[in-house]
Amino acid sequence: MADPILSIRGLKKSFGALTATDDVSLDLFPGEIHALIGPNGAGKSTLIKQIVGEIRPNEGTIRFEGQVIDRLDAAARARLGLARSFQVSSVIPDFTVLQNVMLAVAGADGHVFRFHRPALSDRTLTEPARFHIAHAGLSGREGTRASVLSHGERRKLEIAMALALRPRAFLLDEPMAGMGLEGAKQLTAILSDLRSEAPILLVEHDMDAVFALADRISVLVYGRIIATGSVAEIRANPEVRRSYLGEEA
Amino acid sequence: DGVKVGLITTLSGGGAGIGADVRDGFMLALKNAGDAGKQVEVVLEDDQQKPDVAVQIADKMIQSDNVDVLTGIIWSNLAMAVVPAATGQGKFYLSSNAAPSALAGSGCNPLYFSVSYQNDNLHEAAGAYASEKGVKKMFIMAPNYPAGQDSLAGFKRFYTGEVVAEVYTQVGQTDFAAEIAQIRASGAEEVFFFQPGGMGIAFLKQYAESGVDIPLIGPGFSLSEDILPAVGDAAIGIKNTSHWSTDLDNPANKAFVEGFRADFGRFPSLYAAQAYDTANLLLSAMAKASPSDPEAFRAALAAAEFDSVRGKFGFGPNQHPIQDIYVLEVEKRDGELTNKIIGTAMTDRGDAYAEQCQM
Amino acid sequence: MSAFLELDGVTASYGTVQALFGVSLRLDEGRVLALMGRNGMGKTTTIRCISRLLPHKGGTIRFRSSNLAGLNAPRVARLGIGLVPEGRRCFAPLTVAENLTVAARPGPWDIPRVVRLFPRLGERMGQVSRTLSGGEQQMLAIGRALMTNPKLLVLDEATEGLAPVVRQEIWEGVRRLKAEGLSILVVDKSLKELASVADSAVVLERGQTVWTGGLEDLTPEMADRWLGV
Amino acid sequence: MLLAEQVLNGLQYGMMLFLMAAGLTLVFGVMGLINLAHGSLYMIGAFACATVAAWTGSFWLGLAASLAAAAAAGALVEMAVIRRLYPRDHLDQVLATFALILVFSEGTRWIFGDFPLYLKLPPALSGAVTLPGGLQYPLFRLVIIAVGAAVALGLWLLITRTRLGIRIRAGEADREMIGALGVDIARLYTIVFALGAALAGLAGALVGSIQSVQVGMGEPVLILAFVVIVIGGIGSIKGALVGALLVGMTDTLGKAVIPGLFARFMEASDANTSGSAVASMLIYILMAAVLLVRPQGLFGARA
Amino acid sequence: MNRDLIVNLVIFALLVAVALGAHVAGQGFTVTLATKAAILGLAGVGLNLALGYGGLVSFGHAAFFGIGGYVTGIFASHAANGDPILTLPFTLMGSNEMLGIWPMAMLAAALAALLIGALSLRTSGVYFIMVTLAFAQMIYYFAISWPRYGGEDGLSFYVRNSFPGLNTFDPIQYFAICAGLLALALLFTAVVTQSRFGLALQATRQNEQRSTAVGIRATPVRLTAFVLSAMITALAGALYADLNRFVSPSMFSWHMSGEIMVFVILGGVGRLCGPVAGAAVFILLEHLLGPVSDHWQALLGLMLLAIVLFAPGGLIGLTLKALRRTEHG
Ligand SMILES: Nc1ncnc2c1ncn2[C@@H]1O[C@H](COP(=O)(O)OP(=O)(O)OP(=O)(O)O)[C@@H](O)[C@H]1O
Ligand SMILES: Nc1ncnc2c1ncn2[C@@H]1O[C@H](COP(=O)(O)OP(=O)(O)OP(=O)(O)O)[C@@H](O)[C@H]1O
Ligand SMILES: [Mg+2]
Ligand SMILES: [Mg+2]
Repeated sequence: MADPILSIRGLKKSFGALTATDDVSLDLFPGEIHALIGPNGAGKSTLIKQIVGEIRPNEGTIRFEGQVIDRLDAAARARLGLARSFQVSSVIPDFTVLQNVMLAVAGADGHVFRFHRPALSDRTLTEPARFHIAHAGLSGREGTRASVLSHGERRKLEIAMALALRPRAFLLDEPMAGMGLEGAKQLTAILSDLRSEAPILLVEHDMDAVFALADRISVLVYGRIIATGSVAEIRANPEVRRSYLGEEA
Repeated sequence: DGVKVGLITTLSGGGAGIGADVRDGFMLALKNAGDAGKQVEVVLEDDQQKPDVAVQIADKMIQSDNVDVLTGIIWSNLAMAVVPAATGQGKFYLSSNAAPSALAGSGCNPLYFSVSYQNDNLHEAAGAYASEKGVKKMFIMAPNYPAGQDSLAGFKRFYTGEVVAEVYTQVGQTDFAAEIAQIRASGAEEVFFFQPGGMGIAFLKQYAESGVDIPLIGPGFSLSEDILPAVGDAAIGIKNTSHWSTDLDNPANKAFVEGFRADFGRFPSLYAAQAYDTANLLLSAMAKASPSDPEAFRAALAAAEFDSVRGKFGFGPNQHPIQDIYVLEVEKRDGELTNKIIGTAMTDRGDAYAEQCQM
Repeated sequence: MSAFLELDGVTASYGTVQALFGVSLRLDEGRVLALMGRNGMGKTTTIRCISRLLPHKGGTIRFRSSNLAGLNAPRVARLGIGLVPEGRRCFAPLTVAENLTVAARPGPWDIPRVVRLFPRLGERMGQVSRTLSGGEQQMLAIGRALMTNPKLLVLDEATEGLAPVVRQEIWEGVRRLKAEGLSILVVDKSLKELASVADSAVVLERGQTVWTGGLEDLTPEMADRWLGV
Repeated sequence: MLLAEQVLNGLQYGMMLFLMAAGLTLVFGVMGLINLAHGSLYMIGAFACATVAAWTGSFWLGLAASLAAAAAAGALVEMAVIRRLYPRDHLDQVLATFALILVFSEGTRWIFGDFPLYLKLPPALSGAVTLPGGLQYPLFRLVIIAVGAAVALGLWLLITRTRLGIRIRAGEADREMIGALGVDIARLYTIVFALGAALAGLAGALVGSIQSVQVGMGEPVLILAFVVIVIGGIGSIKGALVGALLVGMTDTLGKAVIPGLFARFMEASDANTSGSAVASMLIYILMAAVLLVRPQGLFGARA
Repeated sequence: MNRDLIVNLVIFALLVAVALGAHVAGQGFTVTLATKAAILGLAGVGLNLALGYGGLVSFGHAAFFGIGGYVTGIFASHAANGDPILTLPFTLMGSNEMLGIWPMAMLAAALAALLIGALSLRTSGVYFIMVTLAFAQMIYYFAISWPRYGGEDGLSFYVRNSFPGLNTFDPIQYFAICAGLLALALLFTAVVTQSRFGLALQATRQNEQRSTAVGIRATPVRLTAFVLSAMITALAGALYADLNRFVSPSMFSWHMSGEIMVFVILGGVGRLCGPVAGAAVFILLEHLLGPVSDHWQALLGLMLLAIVLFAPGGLIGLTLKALRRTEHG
């Protein structure tokens, strides 16, 4: 197998008495969708926050494309190509959809300290932005302010921004939530194509999507990975069925 | 023909009481002068106690209202802004209160007269009085800004005993527990304090509550009639130094104090007295010359031939007063608090900066 | 019999942008009604009108035979509407226990009962809700609405972000609540689960009611046209 | 002995600051409203107390009047102005309450005239008492310590232990949502705002009786109150109390000690002026230092 | 042309028209008032860059206003008496050339802003408001008690500094200088806020977490905006010093910071010409109400109150709304 793009070893994070991430090790290989599932409060979002540098782990090491990134801050990690989406939509409310995605393009190319040229007539920003908006299924909404989007539309904008970062790896925290049936179907298709561009670490409670997309699944319970395996293996795992899947296995 | 006067003083905010005294004193003099007073047209503006506002008003009065003479500023820092602007544009400035040292010494100007007292005077007099009285150990205290620094310097200029502690408080400070504790522990025989306005009210009330019984002495405007009612009986008996008092025995002063009480229902403060004198000085000069002839007008002002409420009054070479400075004591008269004269601290006092003035 | 909750030709706008163009629906006491439609079609807006977070422009809204037009949000809530809003909206700086008690009104639902429904909340009672996991916040939002002991429970995507087992428990709970006589208005994307609890459904398309009926009558073509399945 | 007295003074000054900040802790700390007119409410309390005390000869009636007048002014302000601004940017509150300062200051001068008013402590509270250890200490300063402590305890109970407190905090976090759950937050806000105003008025009456009662007296109070609350951490009563004591101690001991320290390595009169210049900057240095180390204040929740 | 641009141009044109009209009518003082509005508006334009676009509610901009003023005052007074300002590490002489003083004023403010900003930006929200206030207050108390340049009494320098080819003492010519700089600052702000940097700055204001997640570090962006903002405000301070031929610590006071902020909010936060409209209206009200009553400040307060209550988005917001309404019929 190729070298992992993202490699986590022995990650540990406690909040007071609660150990939210307990000695987690995990790899993300090129071309794969690696789903991370587990009960509510298992520590999935906390793990993602540590990978992107929003919170600091107590112990452990994260490598990204062979480089140890433990000391980099969140913005630097994003510029290396770690893109994330938020569990609760996080967009720039007073920007239009287009400006939101332009911001992501600008952030990705790293040239923020340009004071002169009007951003809206900068085609190196607008063209990629329009492309990603269309890709995420938001065509026609470019000029709408993000604050007036419906919940589901905002989720799509979130995806468009992640795409615009042209990342080396995606970390998606419940992208399907709030999407609606149609949206979920579209997004499943988008993600499926995306894995050839960059591998995806997918946190999701929508099992239809997980089973349709995942190449491998890891199951996190109380901060520990209790199983990793193919879709079939995980579906068959009695422990996972009991603690997480219930009837949906 | 008449003279147009720009009266810039503080008519809003915490300092408005003093401004009201300045305005009322000035207007009373014009009223008492009858027809002569009608020759004076007054343009009145509120400086909000802000130097930038004051200087802009001065510009306006000079450029748009075409005033001949400016007056009325209470605070030194505003005077420092306005006086150079006024004299620089060829207008007379008659100070009815503030007279900072910078304008008495090298910064003196032919068009600028102080009709009040040089800022240091009352403090100097307090020092002289304390020395004369044989006070050997003094605790002295003032806010930490130029007027405060000048005040302690002025006190020390004539004080021959030992200063056991020299304390600078914060401008605008309202709680004096820490200073009162230092006073109690200092072993001083008396305390000299300079705390203008609200700071003074707060200090005096807290001092009275503290149980410390070391006598206080202050400059007159820390115990002037505009704040005495707010301090209350706690002020009775406190000594202070001033070039004027409500009970100064001369006809001009009697007329003034009675007229003021009749018109406004309160005792005048020294600010009112100075404004009253300023107006009378102006009227005396108008009788001899017109501001359109600056040389003559200046000479007429310098002669100071008017009936001052202070009795004798004259200008020194830097156009600052030469006058007697008295020791006063706060008392209750007709149920109201005011000051009475108990002695003279200095006679014919000029100021320490006159030599530096080259005109 | 007059309906428990009835909307008739309701229109509403956000500023100058109209979002509802005529929503009608009817929910009888003790029943469950599913409100469906694609993203941005006006489901949440309809719910905001019912709970008076957005005053409607035209049409009428009646709840337990009161016309809601002149009432403010707190009044309507006290008439017995318990809202689980889209996006949870827990009070971030308050603890779990405080979130639960803040708007509690007397009735069968109390903290022990909520904890029996969501044991996870019991473990996190003293934690400020800002730091709860997404699913825990969702549980809290539901618990908070139940603590008001409503007569009508309004669930706007209340199972979003919940683990499958918990989601199943919620549906189980909904069935139990229905059995206890509570009326429920529910927005959710899981057709299967809705079919098992909802007595009827309303489909919105561009801010308008386009279909009303039993879920079993929703043909695959209709579902494809209006819901994109 | 002097040091002990200065420490007591620091404590006392801290309590006085807490008292002055107490109303603002409620309005700004808990409700999240930027109320620049806090100092005006303080001034209204002092003026009401002075006036009624002068009419009736009773300080205690004056005190009651100060509470009533400030609470009424607070309720009026909330209903007429603040209420319309909740959905808006915080900055609109800045402008509106700045305008209120002008209205209240000039309005007060209009009604009460240009001169400071007379307000004195009642005989029961005035004079000095001898503390164990032989220290003579003004009685009212002890009273302020006691009242400050009582207010602190009361506020803390109100905020953390009553449903009213929880609701107010919930309203601050999401006003629309608390309404949708059936809580009439508008009325609660009026009540709490009036309560905050009443506390400001109480402070004005008590503190005003040993300071000067004049127009503009509220301005330094405003800044100090904000400093105290921010050092302690917004929203925390405990924080405000600790912040107030810290500021009180720093200010008092700074004034007492720093000029002496400076005198060791510079000329006496320079040391006095520059020492006291530094002493007057001290609380701001303290605030900056605290916030640089703990950006959310001593007891504030992380933003 | 879009509506915002028209409104901005109209506001600026009005200011110039008032000054010219007053000049023709021989109303020197009205020209001075317009100059004051232009200068305080410029200070507000500076603050607006940080506050309106960057969400950095600085309650300490008086620090920069005052630094600009004091640099002017110090240069001018040293030019008058011929002493050098500094001899170490290099000799710096006084000057009364505006063109030489302005860069110095802006440089001094930039350095101060770099330091204050770097420290203050560790905090956010109300904490940021208070830390910036704290730094300004430190400078204020220092200025009051530092005798070298007059302490609380301030520093007079008698004659306005000079500008090549103009008589700066002539009100209308001085107005031209101030209005010209204001126009430049407005242009600068317009360009910067439309640029990539402006996009990033506004994004960090609205959602820092999101900006970070797309790789934009908030602190350097904010610090840059803060420094630029301070430089513009310092330039205004320099002009204000020359307007009055006088500087004093009141330029550093929190009232000054508050007033600049009030101009910005009154005009409309984050609106290009908002601060200019705010300052102009404030000064106009002050001037018109003064003669009406002794208690004009109460009237001023009521007028401001009416504006906040009935004009969300400030004066510019109100104007735009009115225009939109007339357009829609
Ligand atoms: N700052 C914090 N302080 C205390 N506890 C925290 C904090 N942040 C997270 N937790 C707790 O850590 C646990 C893990 O939270 P996390 O958000 O990672 O869960 P999750 O697996 O993403 O769950 P979900 O699927 O519900 O989103 C939860 O129990 C949460 O309450
Ligand atoms: N605050 C708002 N201001 C302006 N328009 C809004 C606002 N909120 C929603 N809208 C618009 O109203 C329409 C209906 O939105 P609503 O939130 O009701 O949709 P929804 O059916 O709940 O969608 P979703 O499934 O995505 O939650 C959308 O077009 C949306 O853009
Ligand atoms: Mg999560
Ligand atoms: Mg919705």
